[in-house]
Amino acid sequence: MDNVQLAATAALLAPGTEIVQGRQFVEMSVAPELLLSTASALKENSDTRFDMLVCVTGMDWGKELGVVYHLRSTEHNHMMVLKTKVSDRENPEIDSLCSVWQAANFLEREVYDLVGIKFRGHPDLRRLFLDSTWGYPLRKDYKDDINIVAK
Amino acid sequence: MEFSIYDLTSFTHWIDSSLRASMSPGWAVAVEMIIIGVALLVFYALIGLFLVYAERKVCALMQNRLGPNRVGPGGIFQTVADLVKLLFVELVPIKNADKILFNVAPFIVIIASVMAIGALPFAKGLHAIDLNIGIFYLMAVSSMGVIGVLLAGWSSNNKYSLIGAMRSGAQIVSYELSVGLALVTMVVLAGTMQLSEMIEAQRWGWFIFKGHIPAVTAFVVYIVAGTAETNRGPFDLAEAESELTAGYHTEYSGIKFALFFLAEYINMFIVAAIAATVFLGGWMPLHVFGWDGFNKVMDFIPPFVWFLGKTFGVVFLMMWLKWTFPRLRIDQLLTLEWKYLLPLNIFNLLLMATLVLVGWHW
Amino acid sequence: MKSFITYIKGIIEGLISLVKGLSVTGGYFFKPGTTWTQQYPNNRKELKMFDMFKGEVIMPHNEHNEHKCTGCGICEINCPNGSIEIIPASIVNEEGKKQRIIDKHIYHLGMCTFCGLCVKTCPSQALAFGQEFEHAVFDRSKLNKVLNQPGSKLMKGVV
Amino acid sequence: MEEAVINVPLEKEEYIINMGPQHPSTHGVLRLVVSLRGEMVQNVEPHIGYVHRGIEKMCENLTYAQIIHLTDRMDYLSAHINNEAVCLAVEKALDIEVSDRVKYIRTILSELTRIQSHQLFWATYGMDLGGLTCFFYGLRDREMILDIFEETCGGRLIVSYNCPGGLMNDIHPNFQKRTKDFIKYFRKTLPEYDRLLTGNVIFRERLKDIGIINREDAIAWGLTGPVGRGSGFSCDVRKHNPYSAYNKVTFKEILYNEGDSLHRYQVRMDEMWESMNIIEQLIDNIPEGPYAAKMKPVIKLPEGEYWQSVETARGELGVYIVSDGNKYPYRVKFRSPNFVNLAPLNKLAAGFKIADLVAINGSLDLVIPDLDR
Repeated sequence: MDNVQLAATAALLAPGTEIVQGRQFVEMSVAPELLLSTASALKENSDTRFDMLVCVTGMDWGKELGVVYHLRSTEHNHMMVLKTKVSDRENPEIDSLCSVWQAANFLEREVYDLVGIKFRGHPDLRRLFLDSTWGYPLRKDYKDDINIVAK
Repeated sequence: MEFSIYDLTSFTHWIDSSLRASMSPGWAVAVEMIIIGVALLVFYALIGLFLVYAERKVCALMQNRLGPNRVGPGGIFQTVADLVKLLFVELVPIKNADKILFNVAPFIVIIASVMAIGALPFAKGLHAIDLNIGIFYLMAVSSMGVIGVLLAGWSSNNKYSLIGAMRSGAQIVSYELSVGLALVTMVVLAGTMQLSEMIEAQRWGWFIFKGHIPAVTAFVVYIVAGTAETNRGPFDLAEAESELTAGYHTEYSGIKFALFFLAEYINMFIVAAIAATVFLGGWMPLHVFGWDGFNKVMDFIPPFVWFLGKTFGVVFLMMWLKWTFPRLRIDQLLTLEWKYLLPLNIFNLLLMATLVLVGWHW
Repeated sequence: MKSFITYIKGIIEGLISLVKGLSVTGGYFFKPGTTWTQQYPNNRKELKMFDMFKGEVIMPHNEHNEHKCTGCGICEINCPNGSIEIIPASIVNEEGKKQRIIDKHIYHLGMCTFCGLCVKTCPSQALAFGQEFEHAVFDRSKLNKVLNQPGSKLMKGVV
Repeated sequence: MEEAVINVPLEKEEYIINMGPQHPSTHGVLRLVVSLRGEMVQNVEPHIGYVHRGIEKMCENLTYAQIIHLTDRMDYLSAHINNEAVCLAVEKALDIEVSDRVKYIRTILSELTRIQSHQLFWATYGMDLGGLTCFFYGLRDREMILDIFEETCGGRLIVSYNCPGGLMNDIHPNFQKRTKDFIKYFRKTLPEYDRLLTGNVIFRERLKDIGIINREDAIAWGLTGPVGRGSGFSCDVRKHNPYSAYNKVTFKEILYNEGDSLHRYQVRMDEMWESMNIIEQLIDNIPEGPYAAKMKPVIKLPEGEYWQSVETARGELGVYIVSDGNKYPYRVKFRSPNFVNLAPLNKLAAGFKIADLVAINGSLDLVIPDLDR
């Protein structure tokens, strides 16, 4: 299935989402409350069958925080990108996808650790690399005068 | 007596009689015991140092390395240097350790091995004590070391040590059985437990040749079980480096660690020496019935050299096994003993008894 | 009966596999001259690194004590760790024009990760990699090196 | 506010031991908090972050050419392949086609990297299981590949040989001869590895049916590389999304369906043969051409998002670059294979013994700096 067909199928699966084409992969922006249902729909549907979660990236878009999911279908060998954004920087919360893909467990913990997005329903949400008093270093407003020398 | 030139009996008798002539019998025995004790301790230390060096050289050559080569020619003083270093290393005190047992444990291990080495026949006449239950005594004493290992593991207040010690306990209790049965097989063949008589019985053919298949089987079983009893690879579960860091001696440092280390090598020596005595004729040279010239030449080599040569041959075999095989898991270790070695051993004992009864053993 | 045969077969195959393993280690033990050990401090004289080996960054000087560094600072910009520092100076050259040269080209070996970007991007090929690899010193400040030799000048013809 | 060390509460008769961060079998600074009952592992919790250097954050302050030398320091046993991943992503973003020469050299070096990584795996895995001699045989043969790297790239472990648009310099004239010599030698030596360890009855019994994960679980956990392929999950990026010169060579993707430690090990042993096949197909046909494309001194990626995955020795490395058009990337994310492969450790090891935990952990072949980044 090429990207155009994939975009059409995905649009049918998750109405009300914004789909961007013409990039490397089909990109789909989902509201945080629709994330879990969209993800499981993408996994269950036999045309898309995204059974592998390749990567979870925490993003800081300035005003908003976001998470980017790279999905792959091992059956059809295609990939797509799922994006979600929250505007609450103080206490951002997104549904955890651990129930859909087990791989999300560690990947979401990493995002929580470095970007500070909390995942609702995550079985074991603890800091992974840093200790609990540390800030969230991958946010753009993170300040560290000692270790980061800006050029 | 064809090898009277090397018979040390008259020499030891001469020391005995001259001592008795110059002092009261009680003092004479005391002086003799001190002489024997000192001689054994010196031998013990030298053998320990040499075996550590030998092991390092052997494994190095197997691994395409050179091994120790800096201290002295060919690195022969490397272990001496290591010993000196270990003497100066700080003895780290362990918090919440059982102080008394922690300090006693290495000595128990050492004492067990010294007691065993005392009863070994090194050459004709060079035999500290010739018990009429020599084999039985050796087996009893050499398994005492495990108490030290268990105490060390328990008193260190370290979970790795405890796991190591418990493994070691399970392992030695099981393998003691195989060692015992393998030796009993040979006792059946020899008809005696006294070491000197056993060696004398091997004058015209070592037991491993005389005993046909059962003796060879017993030898193989003995080597496997003996390796396991000394906690050496591939049965080194008690100190399994990659799992338990260093097992029961994780918390030991300095000379206390050195004692454990030394005891391990001496135990290997003892196991090999027993194997050499019981299966390969001890200090008895290789004789073939009827080949008088050949026997004369063999007799020309001193019995002490024969004994050490055979022992180091077996030691080399054990090193070879260690540096080739990966380690077993604890359940596999016990399976090997209870499901394979023990039935084999009992069957083997039966076979040997039949052979002896039928009279095929000469 | 069948299980007994497989049991025996398993034992024999296992023993054969063990003997195979012993033959490998034993083979090396009894075959002399298979050691691969390098006697490092003793073979210092014969030990030669490959030409490409990235030991440290050096600035080659010719026999007249001249180097090619113009002090443009591209290496300093390209260095990801800030291990190059250039202190420029200006002189008046023979034509009477002001010219930028280097006073000191400071190289912090302790911070260098040997990525090779300075050597690659230098427009006048003034920098190169040296093969020296014994960098251990007792004082960290000794790792800060000045690459241009004292009294050195810019090579003629280098712009 | 200290967070709990383990997630699952301890039951009666259970106790915790800390494996690591300094432990012989964790190959680095991985800390495993293991709940045990006797020798049986009840629960394993990996604690990581002891070599977290914040590479993703550092990348936000570096240009694309400078990022590459940081990727060496992630999975240092696949240093060249990591470099290649970033370069491929940048080249894809800039729409640059590198010459065939570059592609061939990159592929050969990638496969050499894979072989040396698997050699080190073999060496350390033998050591994990108590067979110490393997370590020296493995390192002895790995030395030859490191010499090839040193002669051509200048570095032995940390090669830094790629740059956006090509290579830092051309290959050394000796490169082809040395590589061919190595392959000739290694084809003779690899069966020795099998005689010493693979066929050994103790070794096979130690690993058989230990740490089983089936294909569905492997996909759900996202396991890639030899770990995934040992479970029958066809996940070779070289096969499915070929990059560099992988579409010009024929090779077999090694797949086993058992999914236990023994077959994860077996995949790596077979992959060494396949890597040698790949190198042999390419080494004599390296075409002439420039070793690097002309690049602007300051590389600016057009605004957008770029993903590139490559197959390192441990699995799929994904590079995700978000650019806002500046010379520095807005965000760089590395999907490191080790990090994902570590996650199911509890699932794999629970119910086995401590010795099996070491065997399972070894069969995942983790490189901790890659996991921590």
